[in-house]
Amino acid sequence: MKLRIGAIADPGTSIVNRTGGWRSEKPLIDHSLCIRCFNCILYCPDSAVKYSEKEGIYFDYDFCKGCGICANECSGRAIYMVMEEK
Amino acid sequence: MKLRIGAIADPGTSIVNRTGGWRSEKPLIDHSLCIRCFNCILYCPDSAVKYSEKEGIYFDYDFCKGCGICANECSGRAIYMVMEEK
Amino acid sequence: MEVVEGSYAVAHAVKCCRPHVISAYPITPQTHIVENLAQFVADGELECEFVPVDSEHSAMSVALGASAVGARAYSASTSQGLALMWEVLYNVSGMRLPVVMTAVNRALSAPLSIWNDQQDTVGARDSGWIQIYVEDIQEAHDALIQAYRIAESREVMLPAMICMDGFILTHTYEPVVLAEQEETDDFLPPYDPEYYLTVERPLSFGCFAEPDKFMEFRYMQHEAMERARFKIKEVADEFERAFGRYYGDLIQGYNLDGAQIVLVTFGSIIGTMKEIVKHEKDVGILKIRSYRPFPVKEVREALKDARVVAVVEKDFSAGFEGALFSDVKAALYNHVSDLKLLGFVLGLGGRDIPPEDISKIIERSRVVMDQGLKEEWEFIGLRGEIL
Amino acid sequence: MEVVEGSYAVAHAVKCCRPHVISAYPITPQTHIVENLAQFVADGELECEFVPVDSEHSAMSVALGASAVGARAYSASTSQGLALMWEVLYNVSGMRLPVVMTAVNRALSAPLSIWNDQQDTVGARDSGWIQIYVEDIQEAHDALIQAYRIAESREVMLPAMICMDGFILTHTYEPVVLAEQEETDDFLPPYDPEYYLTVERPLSFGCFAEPDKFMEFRYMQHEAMERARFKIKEVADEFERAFGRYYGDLIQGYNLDGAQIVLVTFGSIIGTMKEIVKHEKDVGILKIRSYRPFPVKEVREALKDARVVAVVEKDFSAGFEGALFSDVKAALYNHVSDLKLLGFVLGLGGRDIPPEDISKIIERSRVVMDQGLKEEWEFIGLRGEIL
Amino acid sequence: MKELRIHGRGGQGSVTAAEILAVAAFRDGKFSQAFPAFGAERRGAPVMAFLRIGDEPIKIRSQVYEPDYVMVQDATLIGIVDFMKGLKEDGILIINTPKSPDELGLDGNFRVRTINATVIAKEIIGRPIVNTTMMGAFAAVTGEVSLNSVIDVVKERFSGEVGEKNARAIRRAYDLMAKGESS
Amino acid sequence: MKELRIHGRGGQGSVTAAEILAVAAFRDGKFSQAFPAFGAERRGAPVMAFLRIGDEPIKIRSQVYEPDYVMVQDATLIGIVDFMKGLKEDGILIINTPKSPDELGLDGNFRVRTINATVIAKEIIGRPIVNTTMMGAFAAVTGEVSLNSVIDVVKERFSGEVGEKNARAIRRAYDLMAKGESS
Amino acid sequence: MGVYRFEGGDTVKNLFVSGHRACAGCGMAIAVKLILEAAGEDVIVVSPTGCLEIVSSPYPETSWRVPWIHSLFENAASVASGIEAGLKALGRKHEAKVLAIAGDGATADIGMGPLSGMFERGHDITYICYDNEAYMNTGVQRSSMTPPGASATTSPAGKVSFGEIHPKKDLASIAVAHGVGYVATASVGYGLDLMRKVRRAIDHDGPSFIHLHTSCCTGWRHPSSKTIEISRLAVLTGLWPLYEVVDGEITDVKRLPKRLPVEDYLKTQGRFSHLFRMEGGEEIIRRIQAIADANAERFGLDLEG
Amino acid sequence: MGVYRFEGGDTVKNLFVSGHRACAGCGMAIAVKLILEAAGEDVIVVSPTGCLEIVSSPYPETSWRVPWIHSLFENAASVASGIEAGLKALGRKHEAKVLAIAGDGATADIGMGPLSGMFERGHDITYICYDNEAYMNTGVQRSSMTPPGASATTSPAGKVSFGEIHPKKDLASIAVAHGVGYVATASVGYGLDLMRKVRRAIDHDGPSFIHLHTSCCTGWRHPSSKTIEISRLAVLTGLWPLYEVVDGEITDVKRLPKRLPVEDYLKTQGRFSHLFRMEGGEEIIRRIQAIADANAERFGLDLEG
Ligand SMILES: Cc1ncc(C[n+]2csc(CCOP(=O)(O)OP(=O)(O)O)c2C)c(N)n1
Ligand SMILES: Cc1ncc(C[n+]2csc(CCOP(=O)(O)OP(=O)(O)O)c2C)c(N)n1
Ligand code: SF4
Ligand code: SF4
Ligand code: SF4
Ligand code: SF4
Ligand code: SF4
Ligand code: SF4
Ligand SMILES: [Mg+2]
Ligand SMILES: [Mg+2]
Repeated sequence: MKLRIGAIADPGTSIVNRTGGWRSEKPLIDHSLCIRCFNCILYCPDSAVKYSEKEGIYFDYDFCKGCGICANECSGRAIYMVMEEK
Repeated sequence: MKLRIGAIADPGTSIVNRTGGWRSEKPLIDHSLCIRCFNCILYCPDSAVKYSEKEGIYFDYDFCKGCGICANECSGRAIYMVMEEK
Repeated sequence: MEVVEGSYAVAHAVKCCRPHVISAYPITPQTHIVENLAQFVADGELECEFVPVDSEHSAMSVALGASAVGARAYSASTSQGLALMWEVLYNVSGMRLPVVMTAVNRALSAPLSIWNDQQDTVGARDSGWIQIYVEDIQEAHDALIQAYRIAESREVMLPAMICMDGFILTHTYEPVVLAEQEETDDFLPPYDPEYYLTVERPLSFGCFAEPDKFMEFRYMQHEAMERARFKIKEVADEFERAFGRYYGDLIQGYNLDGAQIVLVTFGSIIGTMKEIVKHEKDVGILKIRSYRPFPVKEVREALKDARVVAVVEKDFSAGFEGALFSDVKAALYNHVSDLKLLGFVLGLGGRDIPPEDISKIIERSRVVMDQGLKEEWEFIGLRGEIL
Repeated sequence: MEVVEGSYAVAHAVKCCRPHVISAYPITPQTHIVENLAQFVADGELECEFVPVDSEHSAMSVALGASAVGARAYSASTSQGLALMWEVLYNVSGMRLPVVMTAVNRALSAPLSIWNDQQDTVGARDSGWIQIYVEDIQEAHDALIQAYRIAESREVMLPAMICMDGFILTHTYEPVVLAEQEETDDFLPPYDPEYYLTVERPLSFGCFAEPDKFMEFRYMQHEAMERARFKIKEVADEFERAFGRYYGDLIQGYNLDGAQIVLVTFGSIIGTMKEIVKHEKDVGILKIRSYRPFPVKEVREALKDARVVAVVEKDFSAGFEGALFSDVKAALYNHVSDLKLLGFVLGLGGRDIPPEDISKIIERSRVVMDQGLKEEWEFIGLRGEIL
Repeated sequence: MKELRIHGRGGQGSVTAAEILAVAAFRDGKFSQAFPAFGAERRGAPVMAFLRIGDEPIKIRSQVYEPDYVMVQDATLIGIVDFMKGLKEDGILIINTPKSPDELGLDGNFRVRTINATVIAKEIIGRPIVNTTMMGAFAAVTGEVSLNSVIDVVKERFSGEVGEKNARAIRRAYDLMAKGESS
Repeated sequence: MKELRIHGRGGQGSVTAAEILAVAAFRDGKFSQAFPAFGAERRGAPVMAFLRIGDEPIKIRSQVYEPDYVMVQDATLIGIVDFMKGLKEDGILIINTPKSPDELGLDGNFRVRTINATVIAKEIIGRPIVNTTMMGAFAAVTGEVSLNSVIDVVKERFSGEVGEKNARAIRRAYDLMAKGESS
Repeated sequence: MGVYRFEGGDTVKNLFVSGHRACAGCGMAIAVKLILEAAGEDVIVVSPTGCLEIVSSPYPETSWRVPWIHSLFENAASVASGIEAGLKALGRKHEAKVLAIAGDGATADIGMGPLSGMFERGHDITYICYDNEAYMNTGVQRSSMTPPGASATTSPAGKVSFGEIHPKKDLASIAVAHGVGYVATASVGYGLDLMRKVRRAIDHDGPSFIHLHTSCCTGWRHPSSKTIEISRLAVLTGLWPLYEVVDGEITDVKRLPKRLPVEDYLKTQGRFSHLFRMEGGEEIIRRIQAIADANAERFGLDLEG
Repeated sequence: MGVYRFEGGDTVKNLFVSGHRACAGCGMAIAVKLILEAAGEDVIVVSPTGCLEIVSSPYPETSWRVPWIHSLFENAASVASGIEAGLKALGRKHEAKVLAIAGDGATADIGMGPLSGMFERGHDITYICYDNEAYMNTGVQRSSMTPPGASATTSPAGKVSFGEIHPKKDLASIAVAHGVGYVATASVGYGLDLMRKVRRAIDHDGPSFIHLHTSCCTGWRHPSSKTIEISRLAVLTGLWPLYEVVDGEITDVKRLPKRLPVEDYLKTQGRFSHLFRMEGGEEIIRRIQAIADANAERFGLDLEG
């Protein structure tokens, strides 16, 4: 890396910073309980909750810091937190 | 004069500055018209209008700058301005 | 040539540079510059965004924002205003934004003084801004146009301040050649930055630097300053070709050939000095035109044949000595050691500098030449009776 | 002795000085000092007005107002905060108000860095404040108490900043002797100003000075700085008598006897240097304790027998060189010319300074001693690979 | 090089006077420099302005200490301001006053010329703004600037009728003083 | 002089750990110095703290590059942080993990000791705050501080029951490690 | 409301990308994500020094996918003014709306002067203050937004102190007093409402201002999972009324069917825990309740009552 | 009202002495004289840089007979805060009330941040802004208090400009929004009213604020004799409503039997003369009339109608 004058950075580059490593708890989902309210997506501070028609709600563990908000805000109580194993 | 640290000055010392010299017009009073409303005293910017029981309203020409406010605000139209002669 | 006020000449030069955004806060004796610019705008002679801000801190911040979005930005200030925008000064240079400002020179409070000295900009010598000190109104006008060329060049990308003695130059009327719009356009291309804020390329400006990188960013600034040395020279030469006027590059010598005594200084005092020096055949003047970057090699070269050097300035670093005095000595140390250096501080807070003061300095220098050094520096023009 | 954090030690010293008004604005890495003080107040351990201001500009202005009314005032800041209060710094010194502050050293933005270097306070060297740079936490604690004695003495009446490397000293825990309240009371009398704002004697503070007087006010500041030289020494001696600790007066030498190479510097780097220098018999250290007033004579005297002097600092004036480097050369010019001066800039923006960097500097100095000077100054610890 | 000091009051256009004279002198082929005594004076307070005229570019930047000419725009300054200070031997003092030089009784090795500029200004311009009138007097008394240049510059500065009136006042003053009259 | 580097996460009390060990060592009659890796890290992000202990006053101010000891407070850092960096030959690595040193499979000329501090802390203190527990382990493994000093300092810091609980956790860890067990 | 619906996948613009360094559970991070989601790509964002800047821009990493600039702590409003003026002068005004996103300290304390100036000059800028009620970046020092009774590191609870004593500065009213045409309060706990308000502010011509309440789990001392829940409690207790002020008129107040007692909010957070522990704490709590009651009165929060 | 009666002689305290260097006819000088007359001797006054400071304190002369301090242009509120804190800490709080007297530029522009902070911290300070609607000391540059349509040197009338375009900042409302307990507007044209308000402000505990309209004959360009008359016209046209706000409630509005058209005010002053000269000027005058009408509406100025 060569520095660029003025400390000017290219967009969206923090994506290299895998904050998933910060996690000590980990969200899991019971798809059967999900009512697709999307609160989890709305309120995840790390944009780590994803959705696809096929898979439904899932987590991007590369970035999920394990805050537990998705679980707390889940309308269907579909998300729950477990201890991170390493 | 020796300077004092911090440019600290003794109170009220601007009294040495005879701003009467600035004047190009000069207030005069016709005592007979004065109704003692004291507007002149109230509104003189230079505190140059004085009053005593004996003399009634008079001017301190050491400081009067000749603005004409006293004349303009005089309820009795007792004050009038004349050209300064020098 | 026309007889105009210094401030008008500067405003005119600014207008010819077609700034997009002007943002300045009034302060004596910078006001006339800004008022003239406001009138140009009100009369439709200058199309630009004139942003009437709430403070100098905001003035420089507005210039910063404008420059970051790719606009050519201008500001002007002095003294208290410069001090109030201090933090932004460092920020602009660190962000490598080529803002140009006229820094009118005035004393710093307390006690309050609206009059000229150079404590304000000299105190900003570490701020990462290029500093050009001008000698007369024509140079204030011309240096402004040069400044944009220097600052905006891709090798440099540093802000620049043109330092101009307050009142003495801003409020004086004298004959000046005012630039034509076309010749300015020919000389000064539009600002064309490599990086600027745009949705087309959504860069992030002003990121922070952890300890593993900060020093290198500073080093890049240092390198840019080094390149600015060449750029200043180059632009001075090109300006001469285009406009036929020249004030030196980083320095300018006057009567240096064979001079045994050299007066080193900057700013408008040079005018009065020249009047004196022309009658003295062994006395020369070394004008420091670019104070930052400091003309280290040029100073060494110019002074190497002198015997006594008198550094004359309108500032001093309390608890030490005049800043220019220090810098000149610092530049010479290790290199030129067989001359005597003397410092003189004068003209603080608007103390007028009559020709006799210059004569006195020359006299003192002669004494030192003959009898060696006693006091290394002194105040000139002090009124002992009120002390 | 107790193991405490540097910030705590400073806060403790402040408490012992019984300030009437504390006004500071949080900024890393000064925060812990202020937080500790706030806790003292919240716990009833310190009775004073703790004014939680809206900015550093206001912090110093509140201190100014408090000092003018006759109160002992304390503040603390760093970097951006110091830059934001710039105008007030000059104002406080010009008004001759003996405010004392801890100036934590941190780099200046841009790019933003919360980490240590000394660009901030070095950049304030012209501001008319006494500047004492400390080497370790004990000295940060002790110098604070000394500072009030110096600043408030009627011969001086100048504000003082104790400059202390951010994080390196503020956030480190090490054994410190914390002052007792009584011994501090014995050492430091209550503030007893000759002039202060009171209806008993309705003086006007901060009048403005026309050109026939301004220069003399500045000269008086200069004289006060000259007197401060003696006061700093005197207070250092008295402090030693009272507390048994001593850090030098304006300077302090280490291993100077017979040293051929002398490292000149200030601040916490001296700790690491000492570890290295103790293994090198011809290398000494000259610590600049008082940077303003600058110990001109002391530096000349201390360096006169050296052969190579390496000035080591965490700042530089963009477009020139390190400020301390300039100042040391300036002090020596005209006086001591048979030694070689070398400059080294390092530790900017928190770049750690491992012992090897010091060794490298000594090495370079040896080369110069043997082979003469090539580059006059350089950056140490640059990461070339990212440039 | 010749130096002029103008005494007036804040708001009376002393700086403008110096400026216009500088422009006019430059038109005449001379070099010139004009500047105020930099101050913080308010309207009504005594102020000064300076002018230098010479055949070569003017480099000096100090104030004027020993003027060749002194011009006093406002007679009420007499006794308040030391307007004779430093005036050269053989220098000329031009004062706006109804009095004659003799009546003023000023002592010194300089010449004194008086002109009742206030009356002229009131009469011709309609307002007691004397700075232009005094320029006419200066031109006549000193010969340092030509009448035509002064009038040209003033007309450029004040367009239309205002300019015309000022020009007339200037000419009147010029004529009076050229004739040697102290009006 | 001995040097320790502590790896943890923001909010886990790594700096406090270094500090308390410094205080404890000083109580034992040694000189000490503790400091964080100065940073802007948020809660949860990897952080470091440093400790120096010696028989003479400690002057050096640089970071620790070649620690004698490394302590890892949070096993989730494994694989994320290069915690073995610079560790001296014969140095000791103390890791909070349920695994045994062998299971970790770390390569190098240093010793590895593991302790399941999280379990101890949860059990005794009631919360998974492991910094005090790890101090006990450090005391036992390195002998650089005495158990009593550590416990004394912790009790002064956390008064009442909290202090007691922490003291118990420290002792438990000390005992386990002193016995050479990797719990 | 309901204009926005998060569905992940392609419909999420994701302009504030993952990898930022905010604490786990940071309310500000959620808010910023939602702000950009509502604002879209055609904005230029200015942020002052503060948690947001520090967590999002350690060179060479940035979490921003819109053009973004940080200059100093106190001058976001002025830098934004300069950008807006620059865009105008360059004929690029259509390109982007200028958006400032700044902390409470940067806005209500050190940046108050520049903000007032920006309002006064009438720049076309949307300024959003995310109010986490202290200087979080530097370690939870009090700001003029720290609520009474909260313990912060420079207004700590202690033997003779219940923590902060000054009331929160009423930023929205100050903006209204400046004649700002669109002013709103918002809460990260009401994400869709926030997004709607952001959109309205951006669509407004001239200065607009949103005062946005965002919990900071680190500074407020609550579990990271509770950020949204606690932010909502501020609204539900009446301590953080949600409303808009359009051209000086209060509109669209969020009414509460049943206002909760302030204890429900206070007891969730460590920064208030001393109120439940110290003698005299109840009195402080009563005063806090009075603030909520006054809000209810002023804004007509209570649906019935 | 009528509490004060000037009778010269011994009854006049004369705390702002003659010999100050204000222009002949300066409204500010009148105001300051009256302020001190009402305040009495037990005050410590803080003034920022501006006409007041410059005309009253060329060393070694000062026109102040009360303790007075000037520091900088922007920090009067902070310096006053320091003084107040110092008095408290020294146990000298009873000695004097702290009084700041500051220009419009010093207050509403460059000093806005410190003022807001002073309000927020609740210092016991009376802050009086004398508003002459421009930066007079430096030569009549616009401030955020310069009214629309006025020509100032940095917002001059010109071929394509009618002068200032931004509305005046509503300082009193901003103070009220800060929760300041006593807020009033005043005019130098109503001297006794001014003095009464000063007294009330000083007697008020905690921050109080007076926004005081004072003509500047030099900057407004009118004969020096007209200062009071023209200041009154501002009130009588509804452009400068006089009122008090106590604890947030507007009280004591000065009502107008017959509101005058704004032209009556505008035409007296050179700064507005272009409006009567330039094409399109009537439109600007209409807009100024609308401001007066809005004031009348908002404050109920019209006695009948
Ligand atoms: C002039 C200046 N003073 C102080 C600081 C230190 N500082 C940086 S961010 C910050 C607090 C930010 O608080 P806020 O604006 O509320 O944002 P938050 O961190 O809470 O998100 C402080 C005090 C600074 N960077 N610059
Ligand atoms: C930081 C700073 N910026 C600018 C100035 C210049 N300045 C001094 S007074 C003044 C205007 C004062 O205006 P106001 O506060 O309205 O008072 P007035 O002069 O109108 O009475 C200005 C711009 C200064 N002294 N300091
Ligand atoms: S635990 Fe937190 S970070 Fe992880 S997915 Fe849920 S909300 Fe996002
Ligand atoms: S919050 Fe729960 S119910 Fe709603 S979409 Fe997410 S997982 Fe499903
Ligand atoms: S003319 Fe003006 S200064 Fe003179 S007395 Fe009347 S009001 Fe006062
Ligand atoms: S204003 Fe006129 S009537 Fe009133 S007291 Fe004065 S002179 Fe008499
Ligand atoms: S300290 Fe608070 S605001 Fe800052 S990143 Fe952490 S949770 Fe967010
Ligand atoms: S310029 Fe205006 S405010 Fe200043 S002294 Fe003159 S009249 Fe008064
Ligand atoms: Mg905050
Ligand atoms: Mg004003």
